[in-house]
Amino acid sequence: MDTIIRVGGSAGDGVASTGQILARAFSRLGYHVNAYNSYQSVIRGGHVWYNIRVSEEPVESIGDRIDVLLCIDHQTAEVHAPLVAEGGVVVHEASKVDLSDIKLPKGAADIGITALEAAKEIGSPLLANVVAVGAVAHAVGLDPESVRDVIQAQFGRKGEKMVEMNYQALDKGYEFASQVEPIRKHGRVGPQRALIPGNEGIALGAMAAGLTFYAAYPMTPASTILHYLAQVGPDNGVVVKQMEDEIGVVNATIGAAWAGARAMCGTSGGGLALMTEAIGFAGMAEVGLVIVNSMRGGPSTGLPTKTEQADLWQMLGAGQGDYPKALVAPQDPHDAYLAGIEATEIADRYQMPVFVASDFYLSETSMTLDKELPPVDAIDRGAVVEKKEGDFLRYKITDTGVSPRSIPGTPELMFIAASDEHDEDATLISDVLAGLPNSLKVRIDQVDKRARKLDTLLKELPAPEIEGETGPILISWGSTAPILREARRQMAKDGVETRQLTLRWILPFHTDAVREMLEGETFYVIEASSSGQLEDYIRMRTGLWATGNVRRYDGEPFTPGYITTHFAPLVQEVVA
Amino acid sequence: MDTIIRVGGSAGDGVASTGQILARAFSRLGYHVNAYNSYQSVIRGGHVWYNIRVSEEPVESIGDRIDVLLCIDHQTAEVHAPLVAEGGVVVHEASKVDLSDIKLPKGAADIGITALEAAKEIGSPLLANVVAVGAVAHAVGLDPESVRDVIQAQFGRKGEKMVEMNYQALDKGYEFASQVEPIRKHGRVGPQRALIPGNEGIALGAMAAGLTFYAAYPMTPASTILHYLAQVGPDNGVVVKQMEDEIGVVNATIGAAWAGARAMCGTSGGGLALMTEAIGFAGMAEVGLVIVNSMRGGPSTGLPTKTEQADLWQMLGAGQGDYPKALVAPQDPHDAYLAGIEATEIADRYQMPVFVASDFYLSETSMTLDKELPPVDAIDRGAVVEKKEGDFLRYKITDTGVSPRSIPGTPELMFIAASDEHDEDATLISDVLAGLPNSLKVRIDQVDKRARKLDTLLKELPAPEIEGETGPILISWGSTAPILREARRQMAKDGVETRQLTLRWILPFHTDAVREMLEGETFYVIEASSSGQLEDYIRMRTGLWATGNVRRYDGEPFTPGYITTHFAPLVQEVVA
Amino acid sequence: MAETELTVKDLISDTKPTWCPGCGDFGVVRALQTALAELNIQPHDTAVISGIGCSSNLPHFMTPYGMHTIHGRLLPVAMGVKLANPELTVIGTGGDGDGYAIGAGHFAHACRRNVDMTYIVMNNQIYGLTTGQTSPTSGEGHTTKSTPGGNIEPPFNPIGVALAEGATFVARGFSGDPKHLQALVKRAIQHKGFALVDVFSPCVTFNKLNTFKWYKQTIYNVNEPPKDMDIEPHDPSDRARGFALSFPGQDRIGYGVFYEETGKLTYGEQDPTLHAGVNPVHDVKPRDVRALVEAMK
Amino acid sequence: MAETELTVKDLISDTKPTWCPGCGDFGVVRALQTALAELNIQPHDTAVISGIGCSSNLPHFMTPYGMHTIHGRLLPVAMGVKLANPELTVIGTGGDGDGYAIGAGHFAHACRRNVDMTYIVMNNQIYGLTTGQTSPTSGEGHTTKSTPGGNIEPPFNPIGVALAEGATFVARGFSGDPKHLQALVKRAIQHKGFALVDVFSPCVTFNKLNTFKWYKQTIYNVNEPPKDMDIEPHDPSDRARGFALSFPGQDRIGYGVFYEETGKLTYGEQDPTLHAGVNPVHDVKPRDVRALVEAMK
Ligand SMILES: Cc1ncc(C[n+]2csc(CCOP(=O)(O)OP(=O)(O)O)c2C)c(N)n1
Ligand SMILES: Cc1ncc(C[n+]2csc(CCOP(=O)(O)OP(=O)(O)O)c2C)c(N)n1
Ligand code: SF4
Ligand code: SF4
Ligand SMILES: [Mg+2]
Ligand SMILES: [Mg+2]
Repeated sequence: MDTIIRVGGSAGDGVASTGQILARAFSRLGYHVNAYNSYQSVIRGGHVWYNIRVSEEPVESIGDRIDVLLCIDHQTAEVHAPLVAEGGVVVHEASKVDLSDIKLPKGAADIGITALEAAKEIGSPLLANVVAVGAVAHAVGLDPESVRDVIQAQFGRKGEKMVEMNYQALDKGYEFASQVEPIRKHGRVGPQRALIPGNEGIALGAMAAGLTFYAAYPMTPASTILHYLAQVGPDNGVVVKQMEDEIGVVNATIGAAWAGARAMCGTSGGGLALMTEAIGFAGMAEVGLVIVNSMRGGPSTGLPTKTEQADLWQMLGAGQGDYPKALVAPQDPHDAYLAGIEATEIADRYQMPVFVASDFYLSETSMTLDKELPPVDAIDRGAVVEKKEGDFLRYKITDTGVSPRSIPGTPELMFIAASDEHDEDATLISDVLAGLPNSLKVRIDQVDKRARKLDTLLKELPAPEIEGETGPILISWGSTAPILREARRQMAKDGVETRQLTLRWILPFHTDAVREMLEGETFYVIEASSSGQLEDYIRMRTGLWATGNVRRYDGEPFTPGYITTHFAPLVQEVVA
Repeated sequence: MDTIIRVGGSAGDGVASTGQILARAFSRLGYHVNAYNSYQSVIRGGHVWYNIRVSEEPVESIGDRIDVLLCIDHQTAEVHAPLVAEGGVVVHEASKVDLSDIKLPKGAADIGITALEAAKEIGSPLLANVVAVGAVAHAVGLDPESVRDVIQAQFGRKGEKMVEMNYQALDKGYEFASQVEPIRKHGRVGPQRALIPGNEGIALGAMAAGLTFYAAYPMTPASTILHYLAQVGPDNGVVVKQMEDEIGVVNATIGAAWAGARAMCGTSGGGLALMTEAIGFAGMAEVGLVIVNSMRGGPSTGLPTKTEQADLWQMLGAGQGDYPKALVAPQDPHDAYLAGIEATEIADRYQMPVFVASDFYLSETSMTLDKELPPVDAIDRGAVVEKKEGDFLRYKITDTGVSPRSIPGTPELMFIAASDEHDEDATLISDVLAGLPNSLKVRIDQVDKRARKLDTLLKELPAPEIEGETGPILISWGSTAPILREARRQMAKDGVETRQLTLRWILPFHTDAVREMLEGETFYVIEASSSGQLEDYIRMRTGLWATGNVRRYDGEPFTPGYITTHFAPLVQEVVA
Repeated sequence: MAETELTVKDLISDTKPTWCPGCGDFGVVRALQTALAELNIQPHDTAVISGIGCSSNLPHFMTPYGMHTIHGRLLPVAMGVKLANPELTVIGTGGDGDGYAIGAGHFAHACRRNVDMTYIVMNNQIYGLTTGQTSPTSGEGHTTKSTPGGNIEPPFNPIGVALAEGATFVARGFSGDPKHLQALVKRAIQHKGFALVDVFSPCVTFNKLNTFKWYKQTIYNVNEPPKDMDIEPHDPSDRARGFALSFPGQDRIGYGVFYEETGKLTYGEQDPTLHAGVNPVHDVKPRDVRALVEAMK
Repeated sequence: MAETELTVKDLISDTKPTWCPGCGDFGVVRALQTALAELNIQPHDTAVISGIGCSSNLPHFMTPYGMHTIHGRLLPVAMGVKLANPELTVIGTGGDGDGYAIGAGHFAHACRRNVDMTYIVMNNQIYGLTTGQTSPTSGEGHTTKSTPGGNIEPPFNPIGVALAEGATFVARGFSGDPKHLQALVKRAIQHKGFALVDVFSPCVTFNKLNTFKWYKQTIYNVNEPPKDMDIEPHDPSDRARGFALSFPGQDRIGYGVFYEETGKLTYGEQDPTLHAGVNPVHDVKPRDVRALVEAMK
């Protein structure tokens, strides 16, 4: 049984902090939580809402209804009331919200509170949110103790007086709501759970795998990696640097990686565009670095605080020419942690750029972890040579595609890493050798060698597997996968059986395995791109045409309801 | 009957200027000429060669043999002598070249000249090249008068004395070679022909179509557009600006286009990478500009003076998100002129970025025109509104995808062109509207509207046609097409009939037509990319798998011989 | 341009500014509107070009033609606009991150190029729109989301760079001194050539250090220095002193006109095509290229 | 580093320089080799990072570790190297186009950041490798492939920008004055903090204007001005005068040390992670993140 709370107001109303207290109260009671923060590209005045879905089972999406709605302003009531479930509760700040012409669903209770006034009485208008939290907490059946626990954790450092005032505010909220019946009871269901957004997951994974350098330029929805690492980096051995732009970012990261650090950088589409030239340079010079690209609504500045999955081709087409790069797309914060580890290790061992693709929804939505985060036991730095023995050929032609490398500072193993084409010994062939008969072969051998990295890596990576027993195959990538899973479960209840395929590693790609899986099957692609970038990619890899698709590109995350509603007519078509 | 001359030496030896005199002598006699300049990324000392192929028929490639080889240095003899045809002639500078251990083909004549010494005697060591020209001209059966004609045209401005000394040098060269028989006679075969590299073709086309703004940052092999337009722009109404970098270039071009100029910029892969963010901005703000991307050996700095066709995915994936852009790839300088016109017009009329894809080989190889360049009679600026009548909605939803636009300076039609998503009236929806129910629809409508431009444009564009009657279909794009044509002709002589498909418009793409053409057919993709970017693209569009391919990525241009040699085993496979 | 006399109202668009109440940028848009009105430059003859940031939302709140471009690129876009149509009055408006971080390269080159335009930077010493990271002009020690332990880089000096690169009008205003700012913006627009107006424009939400109050206490008018500082009023023709004043002195930061040079030819006046009288917007027409082809024979 | 005494030969690689005979860059590589040898800095402890251009081929002609990066990006790459391994001596080497055109933004920021490294710009006032277009330092009127009618932009002033941005060592050399140059490069490497050495390094192939001879006639040592100029020797602690001297005066251009400031903390010394003693290269190891996860409960 899940419960969904939504808090809405205008930017500057403290919507997110209000929501976070509630979300944390649940996660600390052992609930699974999905806490999505919806905002606009403006600092004050825009419409903001925070959606908290909790359950004893893992939560896979933000859901499609609201059980308890908190309206800090009138617009919230207008926009969100239609989603309130039968028997739900609407809490509203009476000084700003007029529910008289808002249609509430059958049996919905309505609690007017004067949180602002109450807060001022207690001593500070800033406490209004806590008053509201109290009212919502009552409505949703949370024990005051569990909310106090969060307040203590959050404000404890600010002194007893502060905590005490917050408690008062909270009690006031409970009091406001006391006349309605809680929709259900929420007590402890297990040990506290960590509540982690996807970005923090990636950062934690990278740190577990020995990250020592992170550079970035602020850009939503990647900025929180910078904020988080700037905070924890100094105590965890990570140098963190905000550069003058994304070109500086990626090049500093390449410098650090070449010097021998484990290095990562993060950005969103516009910044990635600026990085593409240097990513190709890393491909050529064989420098391993991780690039996190958190996608948002495009093109261009687009919808900077909304979600989309339409940078696939940008990542695949990054930089001129042909060179190997890897691309992994995690689906939730736990998976983001794993991808952070894998990307960091693979970049270093394969000496090539590795993308971690996230999106606004995954990057900024806090979710509880349903499994422990596995630790990293040892670091394998790959083909690092520490002492000169015989000839050292930095770009030696090998079967794996990976050449031995030395870490600057090591005696006798000096070499020049160049963006021009070069021979095994790192000597340029672009200047006085290009086009000469020998150099033609050198060139081809180096191109082929670099390309072999992806073949070698592919063998390490598990092929994707189909979930489910029967029915058409629904394909997605990244953060859409869990939502799709929930949608499939709903459809199954309605008698529509489906299967699911999640493409986690986009590069290298298990072409043969996927082609075999899809050959002769009915399959659909569910993605947040108007042109169907993933669908195009699947066709490119397999030659197979999808039967249909569900695409979303209005900036909102998929919900199970969105998928089932849009998928239903497609299945009917096929059946008909 | 074709004749092939090759001049080789080291950078700084004046190889190109030597070759150019010879090439021009032929084109002024009415021959068809292909003059390819092969050099390295170094200013002095590298190995350089210049290949001139002439014929009374159109010349489609650099060919696969040499009839007359001029060796200015010893390395030239070592590298190129193996290509000299039976009965060919090798002219060599005796002071630098020792032919004793170079194997010449049967019946090849060998002319030693001491051009340097002779030049000094005449008055300047700089005349050595002209001495050599004389010797080659004799060997190839050119009348001295036809070479004098070029010298007069080239040096006339520098005064009679200069011309006279050149004539003397020329005569000296003829004298050196007098003991050998010319391989054949080359006299006038028609009126003078213009000898135009692909880059100049694009520039001329753009100018014909009313170009008024060009910006660039130097980058081989696009730089010659800048050099050419800097020269002729002021007299032809084109503002030409070298900016501080490619980001400045593309943004200045966007500014000029938005203001109402017809605007173009040019670069190669690395510069294009830097431009991608702004190209997406142009897509979003609906500003029409032309971007010439002349591809060279990648990845990264790669082989800066060598050819390749491996920026396809970079162009397709330019910038984050989904937005419409067009991409045309001309195959020779005449076609480059046409593409220059089309791109300039389409960018303006469709208010979107248009790529013209060239490559080192096409951009810098001078070729004669076999047809007149058609003039542009009138300019259609598309949906420009000149006077306010009713509501002006800059981003009006239309069936064609093209919205009315105003030119800044026009009263009452002001609007803000934004990189954020916006409504019909150019008001942002990213800040205080994003995510609200109405705005979801606004967003979807704008995305769909922009995407419709490509559907509309596709209807204007002729579908590609298959050349040839029977046999497997060989597919190529850009500068590879004419070479492939010659290769097919050769194969036909050997009894292997093939057909040919040239993909000129990559975006928008005649998916249905091409799929129909290829469905059930045996087809091969011939391209200068190691990963097979075009082959992947075709599969993405059509779902069809190529039977095989011929790829070249050592930096040298395709030749008919390269294609036939590599294609032969493929056909055998199929037959077997 | 002898159209009806403009009032500030004619410059105000229907779009209500989305800035936080109290944001310094309100003063900047008002100064710009006032200056344009006073100069009677018609909105349709004006192009206001911005980058990305809170400050870069400015064009939407005005009636002229405008472009709201991408982060850091307003200067090359504005230059393209001006060279394409020299008849337009071109104003660039952006933030300190936009102009001095990601846009720093274009900035230096725009200063030396002397394109006839005005560039107004709303310098709040912070990244506003991305919710409060260090900007290139943030002070040392400033704790922000990206420098929780305090910023360790000395601030970018836009006045100094502009002077080094030969910009012909270099000034700084303060949105808390509206009269001075309006006069400054007006003078900048009237200036023939590239005019930089760096404006201290406090971010009331994310910069709790460099507040209106802080600026009032910290800044002084270099052209009319307060008596207690005991320094000579700055003469804007003295570039070397302007440079010296671009660094803080006696713990105070200068504003006003640091440098003004008149009579220097603008880029547009020297461009050979424009010089020949071409207007790249109005003169788009089919061109006969036969003579050019002939020259290639 | 107490390894065997180095000689210049130990710094010369097997790759023969590909520069045109007579190119000014020969003098620069020699000065750098000499300085490193004299300072006895081992090649394996040194990283020479370049961009793209003729000048940027330099690392190939030396024995240290090196990166030949992409056009305009050597500064951020070098910064990444230095922050990752503060034990390395980091030298950036590039051209005027590389550093002051496409790299101008990084340049301004590197100057204020004070990373402990040396940046040597081979300033030939032209684009060499791309065969002779205008560079940001080309003089007004210079006719090049991209400005056949003459360059109309005043030259970029790297010395002035570096001074404005607070660089702690700002100097200019001339490859036609090898002794001075060697001493300068040595001093720059020894300097703790960011050191700029702009070197006039003539392009004998594409710049027929700014030749060795022209430089010899035009430049003067600001620290030891010729008598006929009748000016005071420049004291490198005087930044304001350094700025004034960064512009040509009496038709002559200064070289020498414009500014030197000692004692300022470097970026690396202030970075909280490095300050805690971390070496990001040697300290790559698995990290236990359980406490961090715990904090998110
Ligand atoms: C290429 C790119 N990188 C990053 C961003 C994210 N971004 C938007 S505004 C901004 C900085 C805002 O600071 P500033 O320019 O000072 O403007 P302010 O909001 O303070 O007025 C950044 C980094 C972006 N839009 N594009
Ligand atoms: C992004 C990008 N743009 C353009 C180029 C082409 N390019 C190579 S070197 C160079 C300029 C060379 O000038 P400079 O930096 O002064 O070095 P020099 O050759 O004069 O030593 C240019 C524009 C490139 N390699 N990459
Ligand atoms: S965040 Fe700061 S800069 Fe942005 S609108 Fe608010 S006060 Fe102004
Ligand atoms: S072209 Fe100029 S800069 Fe390049 S190597 Fe030759 S002389 Fe030196
Ligand atoms: Mg700011
Ligand atoms: Mg140079």
